[in-house]
Amino acid sequence: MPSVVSHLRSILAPLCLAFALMFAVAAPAAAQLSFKPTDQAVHEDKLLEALKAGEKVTGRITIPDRMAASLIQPAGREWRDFQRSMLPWIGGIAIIGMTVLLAAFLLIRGRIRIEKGFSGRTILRFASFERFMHWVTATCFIILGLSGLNISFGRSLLLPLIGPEAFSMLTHWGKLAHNYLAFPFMLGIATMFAVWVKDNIPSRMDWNWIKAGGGLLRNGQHPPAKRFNAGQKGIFWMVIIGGVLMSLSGWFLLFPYQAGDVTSLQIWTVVHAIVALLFIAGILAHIYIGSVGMEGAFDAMGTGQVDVNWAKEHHALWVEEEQAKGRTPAGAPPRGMPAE
Amino acid sequence: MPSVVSHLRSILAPLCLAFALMFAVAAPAAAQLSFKPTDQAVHEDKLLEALKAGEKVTGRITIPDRMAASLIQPAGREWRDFQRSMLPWIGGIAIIGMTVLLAAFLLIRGRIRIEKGFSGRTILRFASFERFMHWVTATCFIILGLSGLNISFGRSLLLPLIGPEAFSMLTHWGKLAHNYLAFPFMLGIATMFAVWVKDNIPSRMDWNWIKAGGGLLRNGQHPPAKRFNAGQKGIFWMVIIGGVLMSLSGWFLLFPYQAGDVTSLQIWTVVHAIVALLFIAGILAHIYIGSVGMEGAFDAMGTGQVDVNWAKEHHALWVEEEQAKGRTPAGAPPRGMPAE
Amino acid sequence: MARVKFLCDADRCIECNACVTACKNEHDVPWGINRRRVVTINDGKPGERSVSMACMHCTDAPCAAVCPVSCFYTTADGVVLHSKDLCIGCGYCFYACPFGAPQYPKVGNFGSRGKMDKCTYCAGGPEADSTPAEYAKYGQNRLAEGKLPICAEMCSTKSLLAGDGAIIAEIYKERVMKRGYGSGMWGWKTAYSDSPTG
Amino acid sequence: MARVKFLCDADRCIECNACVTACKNEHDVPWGINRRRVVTINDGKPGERSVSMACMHCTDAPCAAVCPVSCFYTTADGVVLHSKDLCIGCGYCFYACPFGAPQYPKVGNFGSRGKMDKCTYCAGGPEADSTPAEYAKYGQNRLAEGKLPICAEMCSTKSLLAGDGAIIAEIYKERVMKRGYGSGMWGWKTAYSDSPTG
Repeated sequence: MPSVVSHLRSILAPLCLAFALMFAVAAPAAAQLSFKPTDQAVHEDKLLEALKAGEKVTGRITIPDRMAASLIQPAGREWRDFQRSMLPWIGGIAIIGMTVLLAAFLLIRGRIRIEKGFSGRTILRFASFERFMHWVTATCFIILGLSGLNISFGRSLLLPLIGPEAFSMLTHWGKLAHNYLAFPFMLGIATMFAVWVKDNIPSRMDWNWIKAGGGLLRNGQHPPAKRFNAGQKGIFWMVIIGGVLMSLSGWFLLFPYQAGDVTSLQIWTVVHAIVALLFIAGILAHIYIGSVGMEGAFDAMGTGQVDVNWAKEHHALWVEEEQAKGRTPAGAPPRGMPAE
Repeated sequence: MPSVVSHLRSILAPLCLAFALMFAVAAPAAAQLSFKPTDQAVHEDKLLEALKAGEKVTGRITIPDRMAASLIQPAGREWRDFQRSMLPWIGGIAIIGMTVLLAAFLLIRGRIRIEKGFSGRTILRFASFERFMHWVTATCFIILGLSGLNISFGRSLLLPLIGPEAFSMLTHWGKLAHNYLAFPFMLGIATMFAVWVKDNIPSRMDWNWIKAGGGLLRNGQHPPAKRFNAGQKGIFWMVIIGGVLMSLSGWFLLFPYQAGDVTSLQIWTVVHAIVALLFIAGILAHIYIGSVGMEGAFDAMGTGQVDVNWAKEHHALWVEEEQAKGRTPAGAPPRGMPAE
Repeated sequence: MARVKFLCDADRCIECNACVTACKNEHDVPWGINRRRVVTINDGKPGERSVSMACMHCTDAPCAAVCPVSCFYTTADGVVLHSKDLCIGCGYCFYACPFGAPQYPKVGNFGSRGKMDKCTYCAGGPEADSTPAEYAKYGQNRLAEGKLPICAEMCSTKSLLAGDGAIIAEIYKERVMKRGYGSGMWGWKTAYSDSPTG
Repeated sequence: MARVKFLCDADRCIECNACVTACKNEHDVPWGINRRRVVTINDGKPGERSVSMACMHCTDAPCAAVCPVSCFYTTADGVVLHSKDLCIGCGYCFYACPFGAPQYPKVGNFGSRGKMDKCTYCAGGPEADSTPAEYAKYGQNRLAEGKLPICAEMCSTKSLLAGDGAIIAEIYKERVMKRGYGSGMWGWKTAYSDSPTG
């Protein structure tokens, strides 16, 4: 028996070796024969699932347009959702919300009067260049704002009223205006910054002004302020920061694909749209307070001359400074006032 | 030592088996891996060399036009050579050769006269239906012949004279005439056969007529003949056989691809062209003898009435037969003869 | 005709670019615009696949959803077309399109890119069928002549299929069954929100 | 441009018939006429080869030699064209052509087949270049636009080559050198009486 076992072993050992060799040799051939593309298949579903947010399925392309190498960009759907679902909410809340807020404010607080009434004497608050700068920028802003709102909401609000041809032509001209007025607007923002930044550095005084509610909430309270009070400084910095963000994001939309591919354009349009809506809401408040909301305020950007009483109530320290410089109020004839 | 050998054998035997098995398994895989298309490559040159005359390199095609399955047909080149090289020689020899022959005959033998001169009395040789049949067929033949010659030689002879547009239009109308006149021509051939075959059965008498040279070579010799002598019988059978060959070959050209593919069309055009040229040459001789070549002969197909002297000289037995039937020569007024 | 679709079977595409050439030729598409393109992923690596991609004529098309001037419309066959007369070239459709289909003749100078151009499924545009005006703006209208898009008609491996969505999906499913694998109907789920092969 | 030719590398042809489709589409070739076709020899057997064949634009073209009205002419590029105004539809060119290139719109009725039609190497006809009259009779004149024949441009495997005869022969020779075999430049010797690969 042992001999049989030994014999069997002596047979089996080389057999096993031979078989091992056989498989070693035949394996690549067999692999070749049984090659299943499925083993190495690229499944679209898996590829898409593996993508991180904002990523694209990208490959190689033989045409010069490198962006065409992006095969599928699922982010397009999120951008679409932002445009069609989120943006109307943001726009609605920001613009309609601000309008309601201002209407309520007007209703409750009423117009903020000059407590002591018009003195009839005025003092120069904004030089002609400053006013020019303001109104150029403001005009640009209004056209940019309206044409921008038209791009986002005109399809729902205006298109049904005037029909596709008229609406398309209007939007086309609006787009051109938007593109070209962007440049004077950017120039205006830069000039405003240069001219007014020195008067808009925040200080401790601003904190007191804010704590006192800026004198807006109650009559007869006028926290002291230099040339610009904290509220105006807020508007200034909103305009500067908002303007820079709009300029930056707009620049990349004006010159597409300079900063990247479609993903960056998607991001910049989102930034542009959100900042724009907040900006517009803020400027609505600015327009309100500078016109309907406060007696005597419009003159500052209208004629440039504000009533001395208005100036003393809102910018007591600035009037003192001006007088110290020898810039006395002009002896203008008494202004025609309401019999109050 | 024997134990070692035995041991070695016991190792080697299964090893060999294993290796054999390995090769058996791996062989197809290896064949797959080392597949060289060149081993089984189809070489165009070899394919073309292996072709027999008239064969084509043919495969499978997925469009409905089955003839398109022929990939290369080298026979086209031979057909071209026939058209451009051989056909002008055949045509030249047949037609110019026959014309020269007839001119020489006229020069040497002169016009064959009625020895006894015009009798002034005539006998009906061809009834009006026979003459109608003859002339319809003859007219068709002339137009068919001319338009056919134009297809083969017009390009060289006529095109340089009248320019491509006029020549193309002429050839186009010629082709239409050729196609449509084929039918009355075929009808004419068939009718001629039906009407005249009984008088054209060859007999021993024809042999004597031929031995005597038909009386054409020397004056005063007139071997007896019934209605048609051997010469006329020859013309008859040439017309019948030629007509059938022309009709058959022409039919396949009129309705291409009914009888086969391009190869059969090549053959039929060659048959059509060669038979046509010989036919034309033969008919030239027929025209000669029936007009310029023999005094009194044209009347047979012209008025149908031949002079009795002409009839007796050329168709002595037929005149006797006619008189036996009681068909006496018409007492026509003496014919205006030259003063000979 | 039912709802027409495109289907690219990437397991068959040999990246010959004949679809690209055929499309450019059929519609006289100007330099720089490619209504169709072939993208190769994993180039030179295991699992390399090429996909011919153009406008997929999506159900509930994103381009139509975001267009500020609403210049898109969907035909009875499910083909997504647009009016170049209305288009203002703003680029929004390109941002929203998952497949990069919209193309513009110009890039740059103050965002004026010219009228958007994209695959029409060889179905022209809003102009009267097969008129020179339609050809000049949108190319051949093969659908009006009863023909399918030239890209798919010419595909040498029939990797790219065009026609009734139900039929071409059926063809693809049969292929997958027969060969035992399939890398997916590229873009199908994204475009049509369904996936017949699961 | 030098002498242009066609070259079909049968070792590459996958019988996709895109060349056939492209040609029919480019020139609006009517039903029943195929200016180009793909023939498969040894179908399903070892040594199967497919060859895309059309007019080879022969040197000393047989069609031109046998035409009864001499309606053929050869352009400066070596393209063999014909005038449909002069053609009488006799069929002689078809009998002589080694490649079965000439096609006729009709077959039968008393041999009136209509004007012959064949591959123009996408070079139109005797009419003024790229005119509607030329298009109606002969199809697109791509050569006049600086483009090569659409069949070869669209060939997915670049089996069918068109262009300067010297250059495409060189390409073929390089291929044969590289892959180590070649079944021949189909029809080349018959058409051009030379054979660069010996």
